[in-house]
Formats: sequence, C-alpha cells, structure tokens
Amino acid sequence: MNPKAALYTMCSDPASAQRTVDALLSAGVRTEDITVISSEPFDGFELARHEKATLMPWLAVLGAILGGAGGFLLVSQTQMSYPIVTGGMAIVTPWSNGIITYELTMLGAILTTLLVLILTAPLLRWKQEPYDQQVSDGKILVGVTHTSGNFDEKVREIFSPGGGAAK
Amino acid sequence: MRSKIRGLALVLVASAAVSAFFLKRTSSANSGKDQPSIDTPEVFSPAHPTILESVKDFFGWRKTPVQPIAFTHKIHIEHQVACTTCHKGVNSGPVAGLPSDKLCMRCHAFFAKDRPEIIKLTAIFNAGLDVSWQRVYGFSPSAHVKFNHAPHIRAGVDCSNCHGDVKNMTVAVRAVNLNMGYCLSCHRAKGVSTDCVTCHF
Amino acid sequence: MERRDFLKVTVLTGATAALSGCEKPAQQLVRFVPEQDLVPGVAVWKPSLCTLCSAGCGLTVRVMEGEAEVVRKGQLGLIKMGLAKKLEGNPDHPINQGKLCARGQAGLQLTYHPDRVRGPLKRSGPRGSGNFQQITWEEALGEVVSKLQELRSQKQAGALRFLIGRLRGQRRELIEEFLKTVGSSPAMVFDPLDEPVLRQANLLSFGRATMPSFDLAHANYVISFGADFLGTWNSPVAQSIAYGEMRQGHPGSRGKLVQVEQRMSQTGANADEWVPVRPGMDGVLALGLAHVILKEKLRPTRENGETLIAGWQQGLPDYSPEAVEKTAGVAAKRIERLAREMAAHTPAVAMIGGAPLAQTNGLFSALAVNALNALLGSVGTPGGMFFTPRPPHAEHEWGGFAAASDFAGQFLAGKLDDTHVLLLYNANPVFATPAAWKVRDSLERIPFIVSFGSFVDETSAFADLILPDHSPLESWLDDIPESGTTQAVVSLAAPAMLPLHDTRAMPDVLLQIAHQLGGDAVKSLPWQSFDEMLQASISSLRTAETSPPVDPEKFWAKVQEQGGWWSEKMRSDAKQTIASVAFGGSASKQPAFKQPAFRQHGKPESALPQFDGAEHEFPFHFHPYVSQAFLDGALAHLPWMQEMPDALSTVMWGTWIEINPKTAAKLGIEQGDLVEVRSQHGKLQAPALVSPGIAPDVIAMPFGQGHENFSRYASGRGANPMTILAPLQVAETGSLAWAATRVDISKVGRGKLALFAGGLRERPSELEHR
Amino acid sequence: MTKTSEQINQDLLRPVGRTSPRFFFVVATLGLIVLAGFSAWGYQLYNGVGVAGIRRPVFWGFYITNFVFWIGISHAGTLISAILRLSNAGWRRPITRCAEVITVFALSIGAMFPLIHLGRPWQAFWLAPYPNQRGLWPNYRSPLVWDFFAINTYLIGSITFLILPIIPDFALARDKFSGRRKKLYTVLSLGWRGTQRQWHRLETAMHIMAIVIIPVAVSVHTIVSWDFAMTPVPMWHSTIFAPYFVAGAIFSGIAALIVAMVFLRHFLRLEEYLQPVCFDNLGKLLLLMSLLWFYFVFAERLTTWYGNESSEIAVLWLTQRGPYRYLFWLMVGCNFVIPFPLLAIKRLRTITGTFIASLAIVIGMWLERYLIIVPSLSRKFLPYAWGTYRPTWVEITITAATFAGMALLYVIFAKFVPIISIWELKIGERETAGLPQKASEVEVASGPLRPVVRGAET
Amino acid sequence: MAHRWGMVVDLDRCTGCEACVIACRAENNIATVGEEQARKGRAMHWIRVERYYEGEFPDVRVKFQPVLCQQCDAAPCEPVCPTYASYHTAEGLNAQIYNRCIGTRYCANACPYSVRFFNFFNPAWEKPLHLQLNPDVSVRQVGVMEKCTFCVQRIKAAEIHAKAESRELKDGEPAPACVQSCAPKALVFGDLNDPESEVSRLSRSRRGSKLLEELGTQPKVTYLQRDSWNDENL
Repeated sequence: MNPKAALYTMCSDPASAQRTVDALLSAGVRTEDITVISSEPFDGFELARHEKATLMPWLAVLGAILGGAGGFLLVSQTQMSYPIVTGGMAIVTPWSNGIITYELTMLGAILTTLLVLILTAPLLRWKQEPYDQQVSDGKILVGVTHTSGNFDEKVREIFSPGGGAAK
Repeated sequence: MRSKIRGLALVLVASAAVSAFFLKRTSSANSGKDQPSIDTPEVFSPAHPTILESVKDFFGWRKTPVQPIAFTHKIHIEHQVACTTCHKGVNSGPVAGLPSDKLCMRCHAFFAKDRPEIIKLTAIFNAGLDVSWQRVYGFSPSAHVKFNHAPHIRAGVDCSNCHGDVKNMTVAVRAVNLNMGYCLSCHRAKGVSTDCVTCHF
Repeated sequence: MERRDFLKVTVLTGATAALSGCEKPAQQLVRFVPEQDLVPGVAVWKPSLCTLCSAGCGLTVRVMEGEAEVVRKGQLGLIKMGLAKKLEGNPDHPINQGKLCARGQAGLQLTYHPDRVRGPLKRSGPRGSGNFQQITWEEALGEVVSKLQELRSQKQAGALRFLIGRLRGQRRELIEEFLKTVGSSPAMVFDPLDEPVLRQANLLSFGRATMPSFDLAHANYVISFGADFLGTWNSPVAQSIAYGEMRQGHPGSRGKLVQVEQRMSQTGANADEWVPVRPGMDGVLALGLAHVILKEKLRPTRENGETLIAGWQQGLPDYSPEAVEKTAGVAAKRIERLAREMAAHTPAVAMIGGAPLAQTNGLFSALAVNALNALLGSVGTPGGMFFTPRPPHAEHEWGGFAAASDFAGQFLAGKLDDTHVLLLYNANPVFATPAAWKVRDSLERIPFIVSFGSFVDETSAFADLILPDHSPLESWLDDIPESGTTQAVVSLAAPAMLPLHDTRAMPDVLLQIAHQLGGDAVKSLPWQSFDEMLQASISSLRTAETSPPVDPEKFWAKVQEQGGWWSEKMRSDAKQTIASVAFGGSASKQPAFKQPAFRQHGKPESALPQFDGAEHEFPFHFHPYVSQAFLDGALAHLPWMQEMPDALSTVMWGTWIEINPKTAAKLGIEQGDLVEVRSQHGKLQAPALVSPGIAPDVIAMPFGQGHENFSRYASGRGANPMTILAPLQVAETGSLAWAATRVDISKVGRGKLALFAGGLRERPSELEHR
Repeated sequence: MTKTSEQINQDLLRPVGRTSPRFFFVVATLGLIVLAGFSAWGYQLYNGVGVAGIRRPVFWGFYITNFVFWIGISHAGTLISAILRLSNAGWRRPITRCAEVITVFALSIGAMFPLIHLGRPWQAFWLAPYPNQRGLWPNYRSPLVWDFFAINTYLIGSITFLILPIIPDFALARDKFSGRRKKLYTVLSLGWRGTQRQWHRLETAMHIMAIVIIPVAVSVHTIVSWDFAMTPVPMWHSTIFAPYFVAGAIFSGIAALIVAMVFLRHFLRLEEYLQPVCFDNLGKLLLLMSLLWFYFVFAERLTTWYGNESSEIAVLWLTQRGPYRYLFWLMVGCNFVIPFPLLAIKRLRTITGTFIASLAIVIGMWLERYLIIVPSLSRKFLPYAWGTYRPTWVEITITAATFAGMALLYVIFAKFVPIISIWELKIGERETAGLPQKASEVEVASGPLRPVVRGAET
Repeated sequence: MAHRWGMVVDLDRCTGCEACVIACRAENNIATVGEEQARKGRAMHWIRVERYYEGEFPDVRVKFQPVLCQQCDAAPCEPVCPTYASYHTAEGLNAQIYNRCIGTRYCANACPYSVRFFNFFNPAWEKPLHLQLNPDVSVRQVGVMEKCTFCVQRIKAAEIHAKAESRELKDGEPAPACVQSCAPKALVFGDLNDPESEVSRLSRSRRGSKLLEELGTQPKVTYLQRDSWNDENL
C-alpha cells in the first residue's frame, strides 16, 4: 500500500486532541509520524513532543555576527581599497563605522531569522498532506503519516467510529 | 543593482514628465503667454532641451557623429602632417582645437583637388563657410570636467593614449571609453594627483 | 520678454521644446570662416578704457576664442571670434593701477546685452513709443546727409544741434570740429553727474574749472562735505586706492575720515566720525571751522581769502560756533573740536561734492570749502588737493566738459526750439531732467532727431533714426582723465574684439557723413577712420618727454600696447608733481564758462539755501543721491548691476525710499511698505526702507531706477526721483539744484523689496533679552 | 462574553470578504489627492526644487519636516507591539497588527521624502555602496548615509515583523474563500497548514524579531535626530536630541495608532474587538509620553535660555516671541495642554477623549518637527544671512498627498488582510473563556478509548 | 612643499564698494536669478559685503564685512556630505564637485557662514549674454550646490604655468578675482605655508581674528579688525 498514506481525525478541542495523541503514542506510533494541525498554537499542550528544540535563536545570533562583520569590512575595506584624497581629513571614523556596523548586525539577525523560519517551518511548500479545511473552524487535525501494515488497524480503531477517511 | 536603480530613476523621470506637461499647460495658460524654451535663440541654459535628451544624457547614450567631410587622419599623417599643424592649441593650452577650412585650403588649393571630399570642402570654403565638424566624444556638459591638454603633452602622454590609434584611422572614431575610471587608472599608474578638484571645478 | 518671464524661462526651460521635440539650432546653424586666428582656450589680455564715468580708468580685457551667433550677408550663423570674457584694471594705468570698480566690471554686459540695437533703425511708431524698423546703413546715412544738405542749402546750419553726454578727448574734438565745419554752434553737453558748481568755484578760487584731485594717501585728516568719494564721486577707484593707504598704508599713523552729510553714504559708512548737518549748511559749517582756526590762530591766515569770502579778514565774525550751531545743527563744542583736530593733524584736506553743491547756495558752499582748504594750507601740497596736470597736446580742457549748466542754460533759453536736426550721443535728458522742464515736449517739436545710442532709452525713443555705435570694447577709444592722478595721462586703446552686431563706430560715421557732405569738412577732417585721427593726435606726444623723439610707428605701437601715454616725469610722490595753484588766483580763459564776477560770498543772508515747498506743507527734505550701481541711471540696464545688493540698503532689482526709524514709526510706516512721496511738482511711489543712517527730517532716494523704456531689465522698474524735483537752480551757475526740494510722504500700501540682507545689526537687540 | 472561532472568523473576515460602494468612494477620493501629489512632484522634478519654498538659508523645509514626522509615526507599530508582545500584555492582541501596518506604510512614505527633497534625485543611488569605475563610495561619516542603512534595516525588519503573524490568517482566508481570492491567498499563505512545528517556529521567530526590532527602531530615530544634531546650527547641535526625538516618535506613533484604531472600530464595526480597555491602556501610555515630551522641551528650552548663547537665544526668542510664536504655543497646546487633562482624568480617558487627544498630538508633533527645523535655519550665526521660509503649493500638495496616501494604503490593506490578527485573538478568547490552557488542566486519558473517539466525533 | 591657500580681509581698508562681488560673478559664471528669485532669497553672491549698522542716529556707524567661503580646515560642510561632493583638497581647500552633488543641501545647513548657494533652477543667460561665460569654469545646472572656490581655476592655471616654466609660484601670483579687483587692497591672498608671504605676515597681525572662531571651524580667512582713530595715532 502507498507509504505516503496518512490517516487523520478531527478533534474539537485541544484536550481531546491531546488524548488522541497520547493514545496513538501508547499504541506505539512514533511521535515523528504524528501530525497535529490547528488554527492556533496550543503552547500548553504536548501535542508534538519532538518539536520543542530549535537552533533558531543561535542561528540568529550567528547571522547577527556575520552581518556585523560584513558591515565593518564594508566601511573599512571600501575606503582603503579606493584612497580618496581628502586633504588629510579622516575617511572612516570609528564612530560612524560603529553605526553602520550596528545596523548591519541587526539586519543580519533579521534576515537569518526569516531564512531559518522559511527553511525549518517549512514554508513555501504548497502541496502538503494531510490537511483539512475544518481546521480553520477551530477543529484540530490529528493525523498519522507513514502508517504501514499492522499499525493501520490500531490507528483506524483509535480514530473510529466516524474517523476521517483514510487517505 | 545599479541598472535597476537607474531604471527606477527613469520611471520617476517619466512620470514626472507626464505630470509636468499637464501642469505646464495650466501654468502657461495662467501666465497668458507660452514660455520660450532653451532652444530659442533667446536663452542659453544648461538645461536639457527635452526629457528624452536628459534621459539619454543620464545613461550616456550618444549617437555616433557623422562628419560633413570624411577627413582621414591616416593619409595626412602619412604625408608627414603633424597633429599640431591642425590641433595647434594642444601644447599651449587646454583645448586642442579644430582648424578652420582656411587651413585646409592652404594645401588643398593645390593638392588632391579632384577628390570628391576635397571638392565638397572647396565648395564649402568658396561659400565663405567653415566645415561644421561634429564632436567625436560628445561629452555632456554635466560632466563638469576640465581637461587641459598642454600639461599632458608636456608630461609626454601620447595622443593615442586617449584618442586611440588615430594614425591609422580614416575618420576619427571613439576608440577609448573615456570615462572617469579611464582617467583615474592612468593617474594612479603614473602617481599623479587623483584629487577630485584636479579636473572638476 | 519681460523680466519676470525671464525667470519662468529658467523654470520651464525646455518644456515647449519637449512638446515640439525640436533639435538644438546650434546644430543647424552654418559656420562662417573665422576672421581672426586665435589659439583656442588660451586667454589674451588687451588694453581698453572704461567709459562709464568721468574717472576714465584703464582696462585690460580678457579675450578668449568663442563661438558667437552673428549675421553675415543676411544669414545667421556661428563664427569663432575673440570674445571679451572679463574686465580688469590696467595695472600700468596711473588712475586705477590695476583695480576696477563694480560698475566698470559690469560694463562687459554692455557689449553682450540682449537689447542692444543690432543695426540701424528707423522710427515706425509715434515718437517715444520706441517702435523702430530695421534699415540698411546706406539708407540711414543717405537720409542724414540729405537732411544736412537741406539745412546747408537753406543757410540754417545753426539749426543743427549736437547733444552729447560726458565726452572728452578726440571724440569730442571730432564732434566739435564737425560742428564747426558745418557751421553749427558747439555741442550741448548733458551730464547729470558733472559738478559744474565745483568747477565754477575752482575757477573762481584757483583759475581752473577742473575737478580737483586729492592726495589722500598722504593725508592725515580728511573732511568730506557730502562727497561720496569712495563710491561714485569724481575718481572713486583712485580715491579708494589712496584711502586704503591712508588707513593702513603707513604703520603707526592712520588718517581720520570725517563725513558731513544728512544721509549716510557709502563713504559716510566708512568714516571715523559721521557729522549730520542740516541740508545746505555745509558751507556754513566749513566757515564755522575756519572761524575757530582763524580765531585760535591754529594756522597762518591767507590774505587773499577776502576777495571771495566776506569777512575773511575779520575772522569770519558771523560764523562763530554758536551761530553755526543754530543754523547748521552741529554742536558748537563739536565744531571747535573738529577744527582743532584738523589743524593739529595736517596734512588735512577738505572736499565737497554731491548734494551740498546741488543746493541753491552750492557755489558758496564750494567756495567756503576751498577757503577752508586754503586755510589748512593743503592746496597744492602733499596730502592735500591739487589739479592733475594736462597733457601737453590737449589744447582744450573739455571737462573739462562744458558745465552741465550748458544744457540747462541753452535748453531753458529755448535753444532747442529753433533746432531742425538734433544729433544725440550718450545723453538721456528725458530721463534725467525734472518733469517740470518738459524736455519731451521740446523734443517733440524738433523735426528730425538722430541718435547714435546702442540702446533705445527714453530719449532715443524720440529719434527718427538710430545709428548704433559700437560698444566701447569694439571701438577705438581715447580719453584724457581730468583727476585722480599726479601724472598727465592720455588713455588710448584699440578695439578689444570685433563687432558683434551690424553697428558702426560713431566717429567713423561722422567722418563718413562729413566726407559725403564734402566742402570744408573734408579739409578739416581729412581722416578716413577714427584711428587715423587718434594716431595723428597722439603723435605730438612723441616729443613731449623723450628726446630724440621715438619712431612714430614704434610710439604708436607702444601706446596701443600699454593702453595710453602717461608722463614719465611726473610719476612717484606728490611733492614736485602738484601744479602750484593759489587760492583766489585770477581765472584763466575758459571757453565753456561765463567769466565769473568776483563778488563776495558768505554774507549770512546770501549764505542760506532756499528750498522748494513750504515747510508746514512739505515737512521733509528730499535727498536724491547717485546710485552705487546705476550712477545717474545710465547703467540700470545691466543685469549684474540690478542684482548687485546696494552696499547699505542691500536692495536688488528696485528703488527704495530711506526713512529714519523714528520718522517711520511716527507715520506708521514699516519696512517694505509702499510709500508715496509728494512734491509741488509731482509724486512717486516706492517701498520704504527704514535705516538708522538718515536724519529724521530727510527722505532719501537713489537715482537710476524708474526707467520707462530702457531694455527689458530696467523698464518699468522702481521710480525716478528726477520726476518730482523742483526746477530750482544753483545761484550764479544755472545748474539744477536737485537737492533743494521739499516733500511729504504717506503710506499707501504694501510694496515689494528684494533685500539681500536679513538682519540690520550684528547684535540684534532681541539677543540681549534675558 | 466570549466568541467561538467561527464568529471570530466571520466578523474579522467580513471586511475582507464584502466590499461596500463606500470603499470605492474613499479609495477614489484619496487616490485623487495622491495623484495630485505625484503630479506636484513631477512638476518639481521637471523644473527643479526651486518650485518649493526653500531658500537660502532655510535649505530644509516641509519635506524634511514630513520625513522626520513620518519616521516618527512609524514608531507606532513595531516598537509598541514588540514591547507589548515581550511584556505579553493581553490587551495587545487586537491592536498589534493595526500598529505594525502603520509602521510599514509610514516608514515607506517617510523614506520617500529625502528623495523628493533632493536636488538631483536621479543620482540618489550614489548613497548606496556599490563598486564602480569612478572608485567612489558614499561618505560613511555623513548622517544621511547612516539614515540610508538604518531606514533600510528598519523597513525590512518591520515588514517581516508584520508579515509573519499574517501568514496563518492568510491560510484561514484561503480556506474561507473560493475562486480567484482562494488562489491569491493560497499563494500568500506560503503553504501554511498549522502544524505544531510551524506554530512553534513562527512563535520563536516572532520572539526573536520582537527583541531585535526594538533597538533598531530606537536607532532609526536616533539617527534621524543626528541628521540635525551633527551640524553646528543653533539649537540643533545638542545632545538631548536623540532621546528627545525617540520620545517624540513614540509619542506621535501612539497617537497615530489610536486615531487609526478609532477609524477601524467605526468603519469596520469592530466595536467588540477594539474594546475601551485598549484605548484606556494606550491612553495611559500616551499620557506618559506627553509628560516625557514636555519634560524634554522644558529641559531643552531652559538650558538654551540660561546659557544665553547669542545665536541660540535668537532662535529661542524667534520661536517663543517672534513670528513663530503662534505655531509654537499651538504646538505646546496640542502636545501637552489639551492631551494632559483628557488622558490624566479617568472619566475623560474614553475612546472619544483619547481620540481627540491623539488628533491634537498628531498635529502638534508635526508642528514640533517644523519648529525644530525651520526657525533654527532661518536664524543662523551671521544676522546678515538671516531669512524666512514660506512653503509653496507644491510642498503643501505633496504633504497633503502623503497623509492621503497613508490613509489609502491603510484602507487597501484592510481590504485584503484581516486588520486584527485572528489567531492571536483566538488565543486571547480562549484565555478569557477560561478554557484549559495546559494539558494538566484536563483529566488525563484513562480507561477505554471510546470516549476519545467520541470526542473525535463531529 | 604643498600650498595652503589663505586670505586676509582688512576691515579697516574695506570700503564696501562691492567690486569683489561683481568680479566674482564675472569670473565664476554665477547666474543672475532675476527679481522674483532674488526676493525669495535665492540670489547668488559667492562673496558678499555684509553691512552692519551700529548705534542710532545721529551716532551711527557702519561695519562692512566681506564674507566668502572661509575654506575651513575643520569644515562642518565636509563630513555631512553623503557623496564626497564637498570635501577637502590636498591644498586644504573646501572643494565642491558639482557633478558629484546630489543636492541634499546638507552642507549649506551645516555651514555657519551661509556662503553656500544652491541652483534651485537651471540657470539661464539671455543671448548673447552667455558669450561672456568663462570657459575655465563649469556652468552649474539645476540641483547642485556651489560656493566660492578661491578661484581654483586661477590657482590651477598658475600652477600649470609655473610648472611649464619649471619654477615655484611667486607670492600673490594666483589671485582670486575678488582680490585682484580690490582697490583699497582690503583682500590679500597667498600661501599660508610660506611664512614670508604677505598673507602669512598679515594673518599674524594684532588685529587678526577669525569669523565665528568659537565654532572651531579653523577658517583660512583672517579678518583684520577696524582700527579706531585717536590722537596717539600720530
């Protein structure tokens, strides 16, 4: 049968979704295979245990550092590489250097955050399954991907009766 | 990136133009008389005569000049005519200068009278007119650059450095892209001043 | 195109072109073969002369090759020619020694003025309308010659009159010679800037009807009665140079400048002490000073003063400080102090000019000042006043012009009425005479008027023919400066550039006319062109100082190259140079002047000025003055001058009326309000300028603006004070007493002032708040 | 009262879904004004900046005033919503987006003015550092170059900050609409499904952004103030300027926000969402800023007056007693005298009260910018060079157009995007409804799974 | 040794005749803006003679003070320019590079002396007035700032000329138009690096001071204050 096949049900509130998820887990479904989709975040609930950790903040810091370095190199190197005659007046001064560096540091952080978000969320992938428009009405979709063979039955049982159609 | 921004600027200028006409009409209607433009013999102004001109100038588009007479440098130099015979300002002042056809006729009253170009020349001269040579490098006045030939000649810079191999040109053409970078590269190489005010004032 | 539109041109420049999308005509125009061979981009300096005022400075003209639009054979085209780019002072010239005033430098715009008359014109509209049509030189000259032959045949050569402005040297000689040969009377001179009263006074005092020179460089004390000698009077550049020396030229000793006037002039602004005096009381004050000096025996007295000044022998009993304080309004103590100062700090010199001489008692004031100079022992001595020696060959002392009273006299004597043909050159009486004189009407009555002017001005507008002269830079020029140097000077210069338009030099035209008339004219005026005449006239100088005489051609070349001839002998310091002149010396023969009657001046009753208008009805003295930018108005058509901020008012592009702050407050007038000035003879309107530098009972206004018809830049701009002046005359000279009118003023609305300055004071009072 | 997510969806998507003729009328009117503005600008580009009223010595006039003003307004959103997010104030939820939108648009408008103001705008790209044959780079010592960097950073930052929380709402719109709109929102929602992973990442990103954007916002207006403080111009060359400007910026920003909210509340019928509490809290904030503003003005004026340095005192008196006195005291009235009682007295701190105060402040703050720039320039050190400035129709038209432009952009935005962050609101609702927030609040699953499945029933 | 051009203005000699003003116009192709623009405060005079009244009638005095670009060593106009259009040359002049100027007008605000002038429109010369234009100086166009250059074109010409003759510049050899035209010699120009030049000598005078010295702009123009007259002068 199709390995991409996914089963899902719609729960009316986070609590029941939580129970469903727990049931699935206790049924031995791997947490990565459980997809919970909701129209709002439920920070309090442990609907997706494996999703807690992310490097995003650290990456942002890294981006900031890169941006800053870039900024500093820009102001210093461009001037040095093309010596403009200024009759002995300063070309780049530490203070103004600092300002440019600062701005580009921040820019670096912002852009990396955006980038990391897009890559890890992930965004910009339009055709993704499973999904159900009822989510927008406040329902919570609990689905299982990559169910294969013997699991199917258990999952169906947990979802049944009236469980969502298997896809 | 630069071209992008220029494009943007272009859009701005264009939109400006459109609305400007709109407003221009109304305003001149108020003032009761339409204003002469810089093209009338009335007024001299550095303003561009048309929007189109200004755009051209902005992007540095210049149409290649068509000389009224196909003067060939090659032949003249082969006949041992020195550059300074005609461009006599070149080692005394800023401008090399173009000769009037009086000078041409000093020789061509006798030489090569049968050549078609010379016949043209003679006709112009006899009409009491001067040949209206076209500038080869039509620099825009907004370049605000003051180039002085004499010091370069004194410094032993060869004409061909900037004018290309005129010796072997028939009608002079743009051989070198005389942009600021070109000047600078030479000034840097020769360790001459790259102070802006050396050329711009 | 009017001035305000000009701006719009700059604003909307290119707009219509964009609409029509046409190409620059510069690319369509044909090119003519150049007439001169110049090295492009390289400047050559050519000597020339400044003709804008009586000083007669020498110029060097920066000439570079350029492309001019010209008409050749009726076709418009481009030609490479030498173009004058800048005017500077001729470093070798004894008068201005390489320096040049603002006006002189702006003279450059005379040549390139867009409204210059570009070819001979014939009147098409009614007189004064300024409508003309172009004709050829042949037609024009033909018409003039026929008119003159008519006169000759009708034996009325006397009905030909030549009205000229300030003119010296060979041009003047040529005109007079021409008039003589056609049997007409000498030219009438009209020059509002001339000081006929001072000439008359100098004639009486020193036997020289000449403007004085001053050795300011060596003076320790200078008292000037109304003479704006740093701005516009006499020889400003020479005097400014000397002034600089007086101030800081001799380390340790710095001369003092005292200025006596009612309205602070540019010179007054530089004075160490500014002494406001009642209008017309300058002579009284001068004698008051003399009184103190005589009384306290501060200087050895001069005997022969008595011949001119009543009571000189008795020590001027009528002019005690107290008496003078009453009349002149200067504190007695101050008079005594000033007198002692100047007596102690000789060489001290007094000068008088401008408004004081334009009072009815102007001659008295001038004589009083001359007497004061004599008393100070500063006549003909270093640091004093003297007369510039005349070059050996100049037989006439033209100005040495005839006194301007000449025009006034002859005009008022109705001489213009029996005139059939009037030739005009450099004179604009319609603009620069009081409306009360009705010059227009008399011009109307003259059947045929020919103008040699380069511009259509109010007077030329009456001409039937305009035969435009070259601009000075395009002409052969010569001049004999009358003051400002210790050397005898003959300035001479060849044209600095080729003519731009289809114009002809006035002298050449005159010669041509003479030759066409034939007869004696050809004999007395044998020259084909003016430069021949110049060469002939100056050749006599070869022998003047160098013996053996230099080769004529060499001499001619040298004169042209250095821009004139000046005496080598009389160079350097003032001592031996100054011609010895004695106060009260007898008068020599002066063609232009009526022999003065040696009557005594200074009897108090005759010393006081009269004014036009009753005090209760016209409470203010009207004090017009020569404009720093436009002089008498002859330069109002130069854009540079129009946009030059006036030194004191900082006004550009307009006239103004100066009012004392107190007076303004009393009348509820604020800066920039439109004010109406009324005299018995007319009224005018101009914006008010509130200035601390003017007496509360005086209203001052510059000459120069208010042209009706004088190029796009000057026409219809500002108001002309001349129009409301009373036709009073200065006693014994008949010249116009232009400072003797009384007026009343009132606010009529809001005016427009273009001021360059923001604040009036370096420390505005509001800064003192706390 | 609480609302179900259906209701919320309905109410907040309504303005996006249905379009009344009034909308087109508003857009048309505003559009015309904006067009007029662009024509004026075109006229100016064509003829030269001389068609504006600027002159020697007042080389900066309306344009730079508007620049500073709009950059100031732009501090409404991002800064405020960032602070509120970090402090996790519940009442923020309905207003964050209105605020952030203001930021983005005000900033883009403000950033236009240096261009409008330039003598040769077509060369403006010389401000950007890029390699070129001339071997020339921008002068990094120039505050204008600092501006260039700061404003770009801020713009990118606040656009991100605005877009991120919109994504889920786009997804919602995608599901609710059909046809062309569906396609549009499908693209805009960037493939958002609402997986726990996406939610988690999004919230982390928002958190980082909120932290980063605050110092950026502060730096931007600091640098704007330095455009003035760096030059030796009487009363410009002062260290107080940076904080003074930042405070003023937040001040005007909040005011602008309140004004916007009132309009939204009225026209989009969001009475139940933009509740008085928001206005009350913002009002308090505004009161604080008003006091702060007065404090700065007082400090600045006092120092100048006491110092009595001639050139500075000239400007001081020019504004307080001179021709500018009417504007000056009007400004004080608008920024302090009027708002203070309205905001301080609880009974007056109603929606209407805050609205009036805010309007006054918006006007007052514009005047403040004008009075900072023009009088100082017209009274520089040498009295001879003093001069007075009068704006021309060109400047006035362009200024008017920017206000219209702001409104226009706002209206159009509200037409395509739910102006209140729906998903954040839902969280708020669930809090107020006392629904379980944590797993521990529901009884842990035990026994047979039936109920669970029943729970899964629809 | 590099030159350092400077000027001395002797206020005791200056008569306010404004010859310098016109000399500058003629030399530097300064546009005439016309009455309306003049009234709007857009008249351009690279050098101006400031006039300050002191006291009230009848005890009035006037101070004339020519003001031109002070060519400051620490010029406020330079650092603020984002494009280096306003910068410091090797010889210590504050140069204004027209074709690099984008017209922020920031320099003009920063300049305490208000000696910078802006081309609010394209200048225009009614023909044939344009034939007077000096080919050695750019004709500026709309949107660029301009100011006194110490007649750098004259300095350059003199330097090139001297170099061609392979000699050093003589004192007072390059003279700006204003200095050249000043009758009472109130303006003196020269090389401040040459201690023997007239300008150096005069700038060491007791009367010497700088305009708005307190701002620390370090101008290269020295003003010699007016002397007062008293009997001890003799």
